[in-house]
Parts: sequence; C-alpha cells; structure tokens
Amino acid sequence: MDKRLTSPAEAVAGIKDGAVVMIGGFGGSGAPIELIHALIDQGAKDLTVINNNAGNGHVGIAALIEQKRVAKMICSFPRSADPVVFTEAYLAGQIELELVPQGTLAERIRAGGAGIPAFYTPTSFGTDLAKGKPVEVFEGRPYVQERWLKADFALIKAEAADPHGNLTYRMAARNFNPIMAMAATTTIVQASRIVPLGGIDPEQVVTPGIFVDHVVEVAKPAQEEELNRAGAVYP
Amino acid sequence: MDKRLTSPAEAVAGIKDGAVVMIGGFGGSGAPIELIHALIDQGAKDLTVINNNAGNGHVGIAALIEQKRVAKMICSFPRSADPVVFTEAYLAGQIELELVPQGTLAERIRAGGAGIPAFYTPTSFGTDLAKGKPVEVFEGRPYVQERWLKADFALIKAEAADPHGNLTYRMAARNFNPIMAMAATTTIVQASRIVPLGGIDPEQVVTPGIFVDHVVEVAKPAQEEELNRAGAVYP
Amino acid sequence: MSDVIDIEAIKLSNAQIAWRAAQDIEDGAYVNLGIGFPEMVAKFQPKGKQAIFHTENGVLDFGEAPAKGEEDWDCINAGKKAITIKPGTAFFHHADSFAMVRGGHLDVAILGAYQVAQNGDLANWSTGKGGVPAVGGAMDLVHGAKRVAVLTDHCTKKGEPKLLAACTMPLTGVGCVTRIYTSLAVVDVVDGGFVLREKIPAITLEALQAVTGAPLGTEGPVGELICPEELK
Amino acid sequence: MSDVIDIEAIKLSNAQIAWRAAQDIEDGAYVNLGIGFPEMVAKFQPKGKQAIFHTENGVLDFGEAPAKGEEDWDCINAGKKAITIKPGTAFFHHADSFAMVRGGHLDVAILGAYQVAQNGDLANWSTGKGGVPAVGGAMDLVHGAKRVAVLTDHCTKKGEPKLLAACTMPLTGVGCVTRIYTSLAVVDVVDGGFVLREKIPAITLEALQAVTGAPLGTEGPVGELICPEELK
Repeated sequence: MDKRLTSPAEAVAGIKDGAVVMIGGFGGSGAPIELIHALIDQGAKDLTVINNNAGNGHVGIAALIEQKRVAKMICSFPRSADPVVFTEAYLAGQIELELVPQGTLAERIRAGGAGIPAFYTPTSFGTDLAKGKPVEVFEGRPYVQERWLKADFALIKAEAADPHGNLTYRMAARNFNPIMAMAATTTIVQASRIVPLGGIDPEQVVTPGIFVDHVVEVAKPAQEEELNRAGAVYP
Repeated sequence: MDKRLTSPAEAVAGIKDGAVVMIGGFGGSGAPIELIHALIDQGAKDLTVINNNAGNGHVGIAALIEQKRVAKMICSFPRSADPVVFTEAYLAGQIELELVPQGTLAERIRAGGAGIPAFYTPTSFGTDLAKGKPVEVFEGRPYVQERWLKADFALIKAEAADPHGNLTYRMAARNFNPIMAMAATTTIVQASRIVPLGGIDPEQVVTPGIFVDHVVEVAKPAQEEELNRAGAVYP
Repeated sequence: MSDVIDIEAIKLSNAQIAWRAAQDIEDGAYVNLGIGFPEMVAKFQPKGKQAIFHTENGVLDFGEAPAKGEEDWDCINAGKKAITIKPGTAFFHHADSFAMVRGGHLDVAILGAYQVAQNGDLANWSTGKGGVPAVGGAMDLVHGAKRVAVLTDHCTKKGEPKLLAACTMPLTGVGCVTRIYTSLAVVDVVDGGFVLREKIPAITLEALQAVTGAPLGTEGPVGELICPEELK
Repeated sequence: MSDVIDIEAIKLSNAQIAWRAAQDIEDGAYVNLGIGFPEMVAKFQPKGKQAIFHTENGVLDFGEAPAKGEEDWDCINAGKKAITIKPGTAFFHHADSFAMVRGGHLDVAILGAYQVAQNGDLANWSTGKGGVPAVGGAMDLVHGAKRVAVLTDHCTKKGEPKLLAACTMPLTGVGCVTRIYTSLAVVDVVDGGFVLREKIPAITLEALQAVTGAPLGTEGPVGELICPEELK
C-alpha cells in the first residue's frame, strides 16, 4: 500500500496507443509538464487528450501534438498565446476536435468520476454545440442532456502527496486536477513534495487517495508559462 | 459586504411558514443545534426539512418535530438511537416522509447547487424507491432519473468563518453542510469561530463565501450526541 | 426439524463469518463495511494486508474506536459510532463521499442481508412489513463497488433459507451481489446462479442444498470452510 | 456615410463603457468579467461598493494584477493573466467553480458580444467563418448569473448594427442578455424587445435608431449617458 514510484518514466510506462488521457491544468497552471514529457519519450500515439486547452508554445500538450501523438482533443478553448501547433494540425485535418463548453467539460468529468452517466444543463441550449443532443424541459425551461467523460489515464500535478495518494494543490493550479483524478481508471500524479503519511491534515486533503494510483515526486517542477516565456521546445 | 449577524435569533428571523429548510449534519455531527433551537423559538411551521436523518432524542430536529413545526421530512434514514419523536409523528400520520437513498440525497442537493435539474444514477434501479421515475439505458445499463433538490434556507454548522462567509468544517461534521450551503436561496451559518478576513488560508476554504448569506458566531456550540447522552430536552 | 437443530450447533459464528470475509480483502483495497455485523470484518484483517476503510459520512482511512470516554462525536462513522483519525485519514463532504461509492472507486462493499437471490438481487433494507422505512446508503453501496459481498446467517431464525430463487422482500439492488459469506458456506453469484465455493466440513452438500432456496452449482472442487475456533 | 463618421467621433471609449457598467454593480455583488474588454470593469468600481470577482479557473475574491516580474503563474485568471491573492480569496476546483456559475450564484456576468438580438440572444464565441473554434466558459456564463450584461461597441467597425432583430452568427445563448452597455447607449432586453434606458447626449434618438437593427422602445424618460471625460 505504497503508491510511490521513482520516476515520471516509470509512472507513464503503462499508457498504450489509443488511450484516452485526461491532463490537468488550465493554461500553464497545474499542467503536469514532466509527466507529459515522459509520455512523449515513452512513445504512445493515437491518444485522445482531454484538457481545457490544446497546448501553448512547444512544450507540454503542444509538444505532444507536435510529435503527432494526439489523434483527438476534447477541450473548451484550443487557443493560447502561441497556439500554432494545434492550429496547424487542426487546419491540416491531422487532429480531431471535440469542442465542449468549459463548465460542461468540468461537469462531464466530475460525472465520470461520480458514476453519473448523464445530466442536464442549460449550457449550450439552442447553440451549435447542442446539435444532436437530447433536450428535456424541467420546470418550464429547456436543458441539454450531456454524457459523462471518463479516461484510461489522468496525468495530475499536485503540490503535496502522501504515500497513499492524498493530495493538495497549489493556488489556482488546482483547476481540473481534482476532478480528472476522479474520472480515470489509472490516475498518475506528479507532486512537488511527497510527505509522510499523516503529513497532510485530514481536513485539508483536497483529493483523497482513493482516486489516486501512482505518485511520483517532481521537486521544483517546470511551469508551462515560464517555459514558454523562455522559448522552450520539447524534446 | 459583511455577512456577520449577532445572534441565531436574528439569523433565522426571515424563515416563514411553509419554507423548505435544509439542515446540515449526520446524526449529531455537524448539526447546527443553536440555529435549530432559534428556529423553534421563532415559531415558523409547516416546514419541509431536508436532513440525512429525522432527529434523535428531544433536541435539534427531533425537538422541531416534537413542537409540530415539520410537515414533511426528506431524508435517507429516519432512525436513530432514540427516534421516538419522528416515529410517533409518522405512525400517527402527522408528518410526511420522502425517503431518498443517501447518495442520491447528497447528489440531488449538489445538483440543486450546481444548476443541474436532473441526472441519472444506478442507485435504486429496480426498487420501490424508483417507482414512477424515468429510467434510461446508457451503455447497456439502466439508470434512474433523479431531480435536483433546492431549499429556501440552509442551516449550516461550520468551524471557522470569515466575514465574507468563507468556511471550514470540523472533522466529519462536514458531511452535508457544504453541499446544502450551495443549494439554498439563503444560507445561514453558525460558526464556532469567526476569524478576520484572511484568517482562512485560500487553499483551505471548503465553502467559498459566494454560497453563504449570513454568519453568526456560536462559540462552544452544543453537540447533539452529547446533549442526548445527557438526556437534554428542548425547549 | 433435526436438520435445523444440527445447523444451529455446527454453524459459524458471526465473528467467524466476518473473519472469513476479511481473508479475501486484498492489500490496499478500499472497503466499505455496512453498519452492524459487517463492521466486525475490520477486526480480522490478515497481517500484511492493509485495507483502507471508507464510511459514508465522509471519512476515508479512519482509525479504531476510541477508548470509552475519549469519544469526539464530530468524528463518527456511518453507524454513528465514534472513530479516530490516523496518519492518512481524509475528510470530505457527502457528495464526494458518494462519488467514491457510485463512481466505482471502492474495491469491496460488505453488507448484511435479509435475502439474496441467485441472480444477485439483494434485499436488506426493508422487511416490507410497515413501520418507519429507512434506507441509508445501502442502495448506493450495492452499485459502484467492484465486489459486493454479503455476510449472513445461511438461514433465518426460523430455519428458512435466505439464499433464494427470488427475493420476496423489497429489493435493495438488482443483480448486484457477487459473493455471499454465510454461516455454512461461501457462495458466488455467477451468470444468474449460485456457485458453491466452500462449505463447513460438518455439513454435507445435500444438507446444505436442503437449506438453500435455489440450486447450488459447483465449478471444480468445493473448498473446506474452516475458521478459527476461538471466534466461535 | 456621414452618420458613421459622426458616431466614431462622439462614441464612448471602451474605458467609458466599462466605467458605466461598473456603476450598476451593487455592493457585495459576485461578478464574473469576461476575458478582454469586460475585465476593465474591475478598475472602475465606485467607492464604497465592493464587488467580489469570480474567475472560471477556480478563484474567488482575487486581488489586482501583480507588478511585472512579480507574477506567480499558478495564480492566474481565466484570461491566463497573473492575479494576486488578498484577504478573503478562495481557491476551488473547476466543477465547483462552474457550480457557482451554472447554479445561479453569480449576481452579474459581464461579457463582450459580436451580436445581441432583441430577445436577448447573444453571439460572442464564433463568427461562423471557420478557423479553430473555441468557446471557453461563455456558454456557461450566460446561464446562471442573475444579470447577464454585455459591453460592446454599438456598431461594427464597418458601421453595421450589433444590436439586431436576430443574430446571424452562431449563438452563445438563447434569450440570456438582460442589459447592453454600448458606446452610445444603455439598452435593456424586456419581454423580447430592446428598451432604451440611456443615450449619450450627442446623438438623437432617431440617429441612434438608425444604427440599431431592431426597434428601440422606451419606458419613461431616457437618461443621459455621461461618462468621465478623462477615460475618453
């Protein structure tokens, strides 16, 4: 009952071609760069990637796309300060895009983690993004039926982790990470600090260890925004 | 922009006859005894009360029922160590009961807070508690459609609160409190400590102040289980 | 009625049933134990196998009951009994707690039963006889856990079978039970039928079938169900 | 084309439009400002009225932008700009953040627009002309907030009306806009039609109607829309 592994490479070794992979983060905050780069090194391809965005610059998800490993993106906002990688792949027809409103994306992921196969939301009613989806009226107002989202793997960036996988997050780097940790068959976490069991106050645990499979310490992790401002390219 | 009030009496003054009131707590943990007793003093009747249980002994929700203020209970487990008050009222036909599986109760409340009018769950499929509810098959498995639960008021017990209503909870006294705080038009909180703005670490806020309307400090609050073990009766 | 008398003498105690169930819990498994009898399972974790217990009211990986007089009633389990924290404990709210249950994150849920049917239907929340109905988390727990195990006396106090062709009491869940630990046997539910895995040596297969309300199939040899005598 | 030229000279600046919108935000209101132009509203909160700002990526009650070089890129808003914490700030995950939005907990959402229709339909996420589509949180923000306000130039750069009988671009939401702050006027959506509340003194009602794509009704007197000159 110790979920610690020794390296990002070991942590992502089991990700196979064709896997559906949720990747935490919103822009650069909370993006598990070392896990993504280990996945690039590992070589899995034909991936479906779920993230709010679709990469920025030439690191992280953008690098994964640039290395032609991503068959499909499910995201709300495939734009960024430097979206050239996704934009070129998309306009060349090399990558599929499922565009989802941001709140619906978050709720679909949370539903996947909570065992809710479908729910209703007013979001997107009457728009192009609701086309083909069932509509039902509750209390006089129309709502769109949305389905859960699950993944084979989630790549998560946490601040502190204990050996059982209890997690905390740093500031707004929390974003999609806790709900993605719930929604994947195998949840892989990079934490800036691994603390002993009992090192996180039970009232301050954000993600309980039941949602976590593997934890690897990445002290002083790269921050995507800082990498991009420095013009970094991976590999 | 200061949500502090001076007394439980002031906090519950606006609750009218016929109101739907969510009351936090699971058994005695997290039960806002002082707010409930202030509500008894205040006199509102014909209430619909939403709680996991239906009172224990002769304090808190049990006392509210004993004073004949509750027309209907929505709960999962109307039993307790000493359930005589609810049991007698129920068997005498004086109180209506809507029995809801505990996870469905929690999810319906969370849905009320999150703007989701309906969702699907496997829970209760094929049982008496699913009678009359729509069933839909997703990915080969049948699910029951459940509706959101909302309330006019929520009575919440927190550990620490700041003047904007950011909250933390004590141990397992958290239970239904954070989700009920989300699902009511007016959320009234009793906190064991009111701390200055900034007194709660932004990463450790459990209920953000947007879900809270009124905060009243009740230092050293009564604990329902302890009251009952001492044989307390209210009023 | 001689069979019934024999069975009362030879059957396993609740502690022995709980002990047997505990032997199947893998190291690192996330486990929810139903209120009452199933809670005993925690006492019998085999050495070297560390299970992590979940309780519906928002606590994961909690510690043992505190000493009498040391209770903190804000730190309780779903049975409203006092528990303790230990290194690794986490608190969370009720919707997150049932996301763990209903989202399939538990490895095992262990529950009591009034009746279990050969297709895995479970009745454990209401005898259907009136009074105040109460369901708690039972209907949630039977969905989502990877294994749903039942602990039960093999027969009712009147000697009637609790393992049946079909439940007669109100259902808790449809086709949800995967394994039944009884006072006489270990029975799996496979493809709509009971499969006998183990029985106590003191009962014959024929006698066991006689107190079981649906056919007990077998797949390969039936193991001997032997539990520590000191738990009798 | 003389009308168009006049309008360019007399119209309010974006800062002035943002200033006007800020005057309507009540003390203690929970407010989400859309990425870009609407973010300016935060700068113009009237003294004594303290709004609390929400950003989609899980921050409530955040502080101003940090000084250049002081940025912590784990502390950003939905526009990926650096923000700061202050006493009262709370962090939470994305599903909780959109529970705030979609659960009706925001008092005001203030968004930009390509087009607004007289029934409150909003088009602000796609021109429908191809390229990479992106929606972000716009379709969520238009539902749930008690007031959904739009900040926009009254006309496009080509001088065409942006307030229309019906949107021609892909919709963000149906019947969702409650008030429009333009470079020439303040317009409400009431029962399927535009109602003019205020206009800048330099334009006549007729001239304003001429650059508006649907009838501008009135209810009582039309106020004068006067903003600080220094924001021009």
